[in-house]
Amino acid sequence: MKEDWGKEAGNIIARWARKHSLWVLAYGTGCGAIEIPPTMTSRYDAERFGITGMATPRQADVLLITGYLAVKTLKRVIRTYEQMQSPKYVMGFGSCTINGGMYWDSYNTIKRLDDYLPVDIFINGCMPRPEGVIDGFIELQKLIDSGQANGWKKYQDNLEWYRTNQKKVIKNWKMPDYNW
Amino acid sequence: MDTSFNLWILLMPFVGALVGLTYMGIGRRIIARVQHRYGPPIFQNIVDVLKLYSKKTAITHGVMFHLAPTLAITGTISTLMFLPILTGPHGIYLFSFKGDLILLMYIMVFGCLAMALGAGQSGNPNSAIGVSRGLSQMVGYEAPFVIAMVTLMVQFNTTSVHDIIKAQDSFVHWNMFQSPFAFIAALFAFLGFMGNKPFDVVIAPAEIASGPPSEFGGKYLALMQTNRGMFAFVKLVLYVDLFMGGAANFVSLLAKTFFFYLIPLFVGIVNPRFRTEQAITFFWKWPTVIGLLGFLMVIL
Amino acid sequence: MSAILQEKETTLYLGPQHPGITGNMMIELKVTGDTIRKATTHVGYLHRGFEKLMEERLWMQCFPIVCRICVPEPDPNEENLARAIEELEGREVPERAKYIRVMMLELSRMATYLLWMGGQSGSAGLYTMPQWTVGDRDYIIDLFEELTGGRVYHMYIWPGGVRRDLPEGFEGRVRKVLDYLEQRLTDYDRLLFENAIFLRRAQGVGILDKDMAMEWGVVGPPLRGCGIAHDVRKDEPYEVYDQLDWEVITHEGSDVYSRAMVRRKEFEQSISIVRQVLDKMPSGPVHNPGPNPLKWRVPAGEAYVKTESARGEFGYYVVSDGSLKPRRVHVRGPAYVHGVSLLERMLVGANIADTSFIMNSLGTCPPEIER
Amino acid sequence: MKNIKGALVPFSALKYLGKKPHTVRYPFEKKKTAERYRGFHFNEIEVCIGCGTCSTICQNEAIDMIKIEGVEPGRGDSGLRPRIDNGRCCWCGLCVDMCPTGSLSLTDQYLHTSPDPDSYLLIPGVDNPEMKENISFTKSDTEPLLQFDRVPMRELDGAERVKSFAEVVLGYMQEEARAEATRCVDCGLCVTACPDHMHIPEYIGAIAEADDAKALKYIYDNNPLPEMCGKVCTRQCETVCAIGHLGEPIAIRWLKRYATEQFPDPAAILNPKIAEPNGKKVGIVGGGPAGLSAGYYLALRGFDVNIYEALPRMGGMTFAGIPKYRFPLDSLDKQIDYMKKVGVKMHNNVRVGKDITFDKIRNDNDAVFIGIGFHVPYTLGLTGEDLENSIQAIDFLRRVNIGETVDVGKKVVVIGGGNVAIDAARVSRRLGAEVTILYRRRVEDMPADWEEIEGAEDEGVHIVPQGIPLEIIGENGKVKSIKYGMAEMVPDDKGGRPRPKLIEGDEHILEVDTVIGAIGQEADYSFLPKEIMDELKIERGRVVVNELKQTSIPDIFAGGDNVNRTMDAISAIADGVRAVEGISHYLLDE
Amino acid sequence: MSDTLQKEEQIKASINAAFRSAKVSIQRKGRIIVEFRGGILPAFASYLKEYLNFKHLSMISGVDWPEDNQFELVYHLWSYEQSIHVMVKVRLDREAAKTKTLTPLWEHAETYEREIHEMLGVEFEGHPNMRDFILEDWDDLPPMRRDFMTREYVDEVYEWRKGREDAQDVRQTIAEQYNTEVPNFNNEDK
Repeated sequence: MKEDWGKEAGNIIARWARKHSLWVLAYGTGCGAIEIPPTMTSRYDAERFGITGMATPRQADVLLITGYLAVKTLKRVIRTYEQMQSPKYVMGFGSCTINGGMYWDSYNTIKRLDDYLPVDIFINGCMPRPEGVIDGFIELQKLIDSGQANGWKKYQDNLEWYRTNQKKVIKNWKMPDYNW
Repeated sequence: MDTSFNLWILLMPFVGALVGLTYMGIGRRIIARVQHRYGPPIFQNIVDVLKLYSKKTAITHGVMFHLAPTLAITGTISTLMFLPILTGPHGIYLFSFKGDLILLMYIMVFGCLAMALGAGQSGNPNSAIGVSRGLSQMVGYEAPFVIAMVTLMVQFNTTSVHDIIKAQDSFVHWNMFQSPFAFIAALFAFLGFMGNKPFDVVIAPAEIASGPPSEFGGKYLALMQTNRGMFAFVKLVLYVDLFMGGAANFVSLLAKTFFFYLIPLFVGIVNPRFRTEQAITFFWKWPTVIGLLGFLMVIL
Repeated sequence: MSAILQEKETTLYLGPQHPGITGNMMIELKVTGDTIRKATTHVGYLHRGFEKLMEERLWMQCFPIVCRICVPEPDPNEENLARAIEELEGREVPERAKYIRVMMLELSRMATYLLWMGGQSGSAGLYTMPQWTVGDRDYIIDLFEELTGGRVYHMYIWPGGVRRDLPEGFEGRVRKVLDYLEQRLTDYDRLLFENAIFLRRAQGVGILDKDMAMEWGVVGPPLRGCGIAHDVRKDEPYEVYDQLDWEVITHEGSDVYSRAMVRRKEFEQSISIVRQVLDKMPSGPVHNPGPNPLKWRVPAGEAYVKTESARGEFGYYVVSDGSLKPRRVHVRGPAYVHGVSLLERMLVGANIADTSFIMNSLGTCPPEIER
Repeated sequence: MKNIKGALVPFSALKYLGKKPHTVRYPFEKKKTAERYRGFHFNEIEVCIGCGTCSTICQNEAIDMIKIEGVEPGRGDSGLRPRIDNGRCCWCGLCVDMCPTGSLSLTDQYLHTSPDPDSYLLIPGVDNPEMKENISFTKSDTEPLLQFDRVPMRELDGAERVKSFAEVVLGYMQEEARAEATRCVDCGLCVTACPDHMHIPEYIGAIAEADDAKALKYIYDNNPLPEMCGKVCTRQCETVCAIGHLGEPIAIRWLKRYATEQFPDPAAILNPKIAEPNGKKVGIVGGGPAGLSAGYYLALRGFDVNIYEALPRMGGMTFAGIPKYRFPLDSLDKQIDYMKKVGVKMHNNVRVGKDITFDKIRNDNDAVFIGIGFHVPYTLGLTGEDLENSIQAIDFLRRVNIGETVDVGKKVVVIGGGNVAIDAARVSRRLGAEVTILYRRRVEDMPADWEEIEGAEDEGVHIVPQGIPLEIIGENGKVKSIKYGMAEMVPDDKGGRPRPKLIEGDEHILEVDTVIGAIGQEADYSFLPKEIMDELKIERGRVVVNELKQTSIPDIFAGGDNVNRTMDAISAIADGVRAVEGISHYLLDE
Repeated sequence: MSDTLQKEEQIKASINAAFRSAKVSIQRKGRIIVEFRGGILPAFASYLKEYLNFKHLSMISGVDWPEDNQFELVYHLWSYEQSIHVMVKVRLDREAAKTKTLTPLWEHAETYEREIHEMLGVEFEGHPNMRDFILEDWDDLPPMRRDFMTREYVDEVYEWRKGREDAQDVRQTIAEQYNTEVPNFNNEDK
């Protein structure tokens, strides 16, 4: 009984800390990256929420997929995602991550991000405004708080399915195994 | 005495880390203000560390990689132990009676070396380059620092920090004013110590990701961040001890350390980063010359 | 210590995920110590196949997608495609629309320079500057939003003129932003352009030989930073640039610093151009309508049009076979040469610390390299 | 020195420590988006006509046209409404600029974040009715993408026209036709209004593509008299044209006319495939549009077709009722000749019931189609109507068209406001008379085409609206003058259109030579034997038929004016086409 | 008119004098199109570069003309001194597309040629470094060929999000409402 209580308290603190300290991986994968600087700098100042850019995947919590992903980038993004430490979150920016967006008929971009990576939140827009991005973060915070931002668990549980999808588009699969 | 002593031994690292991290938080707010924005909450860095502790961590790069953060934090804690934190009747001395400046100078490097070894094992070329840069730069800023320390030791004819503090019994006797050249030299070294711009060649994000810690994440990074906070506190206290005559109570300690914290912060806000060799040349030029000048004045 | 490591050659991958890289590309560096021995660029991380997509789209449908070719400054793309089509069709553009286009292009140049200032100083570790400039850039973005309805992708310049007329009181707001930026320039100067450490970092770094610059097809500020006065706006004046009073900025030195100074001074020129445009803007229609976009056939032919973007000459080669869709649209982004072969060449012998510094000074923009 | 200055000036940045940040503290404070911001879509469901232009122009294929509950398809409305896939949309606003009705717009709302990628479908106007308040980016009137102005049609000058019966409308030149066809957005809403449901977008598309032959093929697919339609059709299609909501509708009629005029011999282009004779015979009473259409397609299907026509030429009302300046004879002949080539057998000057009995036709053939039209005029019901120079428009026009010389004198009054009245008036003008039209209601209430009314005015026809004829005054058995009173419009108690009400005492007398009545016609069923009349179900002068134009007698089919109420050529053609299905079904049991 | 096109006319004359196989036309002020058929391209390019001062290679475009069974390479050259842009067009056989590299003349031609190699499948003889440029592990037709159908490829490789299947074609819906069938005359012989 007491142990449970301790665990619960720990969870609450952990969730609270996770929610207020979202470190974003500095990886501009697509054109949505152009609205990241305004979001992070003085005009919108996402740092007010403890959102900061991080240089390496090992240290980051949130992976922003800022729009379309070229197949070549997808391979690197998967690698990057797998290097991140759980719990980790993926944010899909704009139309391109949802259903192909502008590049729906492009031979070189993926259409549905959630086939390849577990996406915790999608933001509407092409591209999302800074307000939209911040709104996405706030929504993500809510999800973390309620314990629903479980994309990383989903990825572990359904790794097989994700791998099948990933290998379907990435023709030359030379990557180390995912270890968590 | 004994209970309070033991209590302080247990508490001091936490206090140090908290203070260090809070300073960083305040620093971030100040930076933000200059940058025309609001910035994060003051306790943001503490939240960050808490979060990092809560993260699952699955990185394997070898034994040294595992040990490095622990070794680093051990180094910092031992430094803290040998440092007079508060002076006067209610002073917190811990083991500082037993140690002296030379020991301090030695164990301060210990943590950095541990980090270097750990980072070296991570296999990330960014880390390797970061380590090599760090070591090079250390060679740079250690020069003026050592000169300043030697000046102080010669001046007071002691290697004990405690004695140096005692010698600065009043405001006017602070080493800041008594031996300004040594102070300036040490101050430049301090900029290097703190790794703020323009001397942040080690972590230089735009160049080598985040340098040595590139591969460290989750709990490792948490330890390292704690260490960073604590180490900042250690350095600040050391400088307060050496140049501002220590502090008799917590309020004065905080005020004085914060003053020292602001100096590299302000310099960092408005300056870009040196290249490594530029940083080394810089250290070996002005600060060293000034330090030597002070040393000469002392021995003459 | 570094002498020991000097012996060993390490391979360093800069990107695609790397904070120092502009956009999403990768440079493979062979380094010994801090010195680069060999650099190989890898691009294609942002390839969307625009040119293929345009073959599948009606002429009008190309407009929403061309602006995505270069993310930081979409307007020269719209301008180029619009002008290419106008050349093929022989369609006249109303005078007022020409002025508005110049205003758009210059505002977008300023916005890009602000972003660049942030990037250039950010890559040197001075983070106050990007916070300022990117924040101030937002005021220009606000103007764009007001004029076009979109913050980043405007879809504003299109064949026959521009999409909408200026809103009420817009001119005054543009002037206000210009005044604000002009006054901020002093701050920028003090923080960055006169900063001793910046000067030490930038002077003598990233030297681009004058002859090489000519031969390698270097354009824009890097070319003018070599003291060569070439600017598409003067060489082949389009819209109303020949009716405005401005000069081509050059700077001797061929290094990162001179390129920075060219941009810094061109920023002032742009402010002056926009002011002149506002003073001289005639009244009248802003759009010369064309056929129904669904059945719009552009006469067969080809056109090469160029625009001076913030990073240099943006060229569009448009081939029409007289059908509903373009036959071929080939885009020559200024960063194509700068960002791939020239960068590879310039990085050899440089310090790792200067990689992204040099890259920024060349204005590399991966999305337009691979389109 | 410079170095030291350079090391110190940057510290001036610290002055910002004391300044208020310019951060927009979203979400605690919100910056208003621009007035033209391009956010989520909003669609005025009532105004939208479901033309799908937004869906066509969208380069992202983000817009689907879907069926929506509560929106019924109808005339000029496909019943579909756009749904936006926000997983595709790029908010370029092309759909807004292309929307022909202006119902689609963008709002200043843009926030939607959700972990569920399937939640990004939006039916504007249905899912977000509250956003009506937030509309920001709307269609521009001054910088249109669509072309709202019609390519003007060249016409003879009014003064020139009255000198002869030469055709007034000159037809499009090739470039003009291409330009006009280019305006079309291919929505197909016109098809909903066309009684015959012709393939309008397809043939306009073919004209725009400079493939007139293909256009002709589309046209002849379900209309064998396109040249006639191209000249005299009532063009209901144009009333619902998507472009017509904010501009001038596409000149569908003129384009059809253009396509048919390009080829002197349609047979050469169409190469009609005539099926092997199937041994069944069909007799057709009345050689009007309905009969001809039925005959043409029946012949193509291998039926043996005989058409019996009382007048010397085929064409029915289009021959007898429509003046030649609108529909020249050679144009009619071209089409009749083509039909003959296909194998339709035509018998002119045969009045059924007089020259041949209906029973004989019925016995000789496996099925009979009745398309006799309305050739018997309504009487005016005025005193003096039976005077010598008081004539009926429909008789007058027929006589002129057949080639008789008719003397209408110097002054003519036409009573009525329909196309027949205008025709009679304009023909009278051409015969040299001064013409006045008396119409009970206002000009805008006239059922005639506005182009016809305008044309009449151009030619110097005087229109007296709200004028109710009261009495025709005669002298020596001839018309001398007409007395009429002015009326005022009063609202209808039953909610219908306003009625004219005579103003007491406001009476006028007009000296005239001839009075032409043109207030409507009816059918003449006297040729039918009594037992058939008894069996045949007729309501209000019209034969009752089913979907496939079959009457209450299974082997008798009917179409044209004597069946439908729209009373125009295209409806008659549609009836003919439908009847072909019915007859095939009935005879071949397909 | 002749006055303003003087420079262009001069260049036209010089090219005509030196290379018979080059068909020169002046498109407008500052634009010259040279159709270069046969002969050695590097020699011609070098002539333009060294003698006529077209120092700046702006870009190389590749256009696919499957109806002629040819690829067209367009070399865009620019002369700073004269402000004239020359487009040199070379046609290659589509089946065995091969030409000489221009990297000895302009080093940065390397990337353009790499791109054309990748996007159209043209071979450049003597190119020093023909590695992948933009695409990675691409095994289909070179994408910029007209016969590579990107929409078909996408349908095959990627999947669409469900939920949009109820979309209707407006024209088709209207046709069905009135039980009519829209014939297709598109593929009939004219």
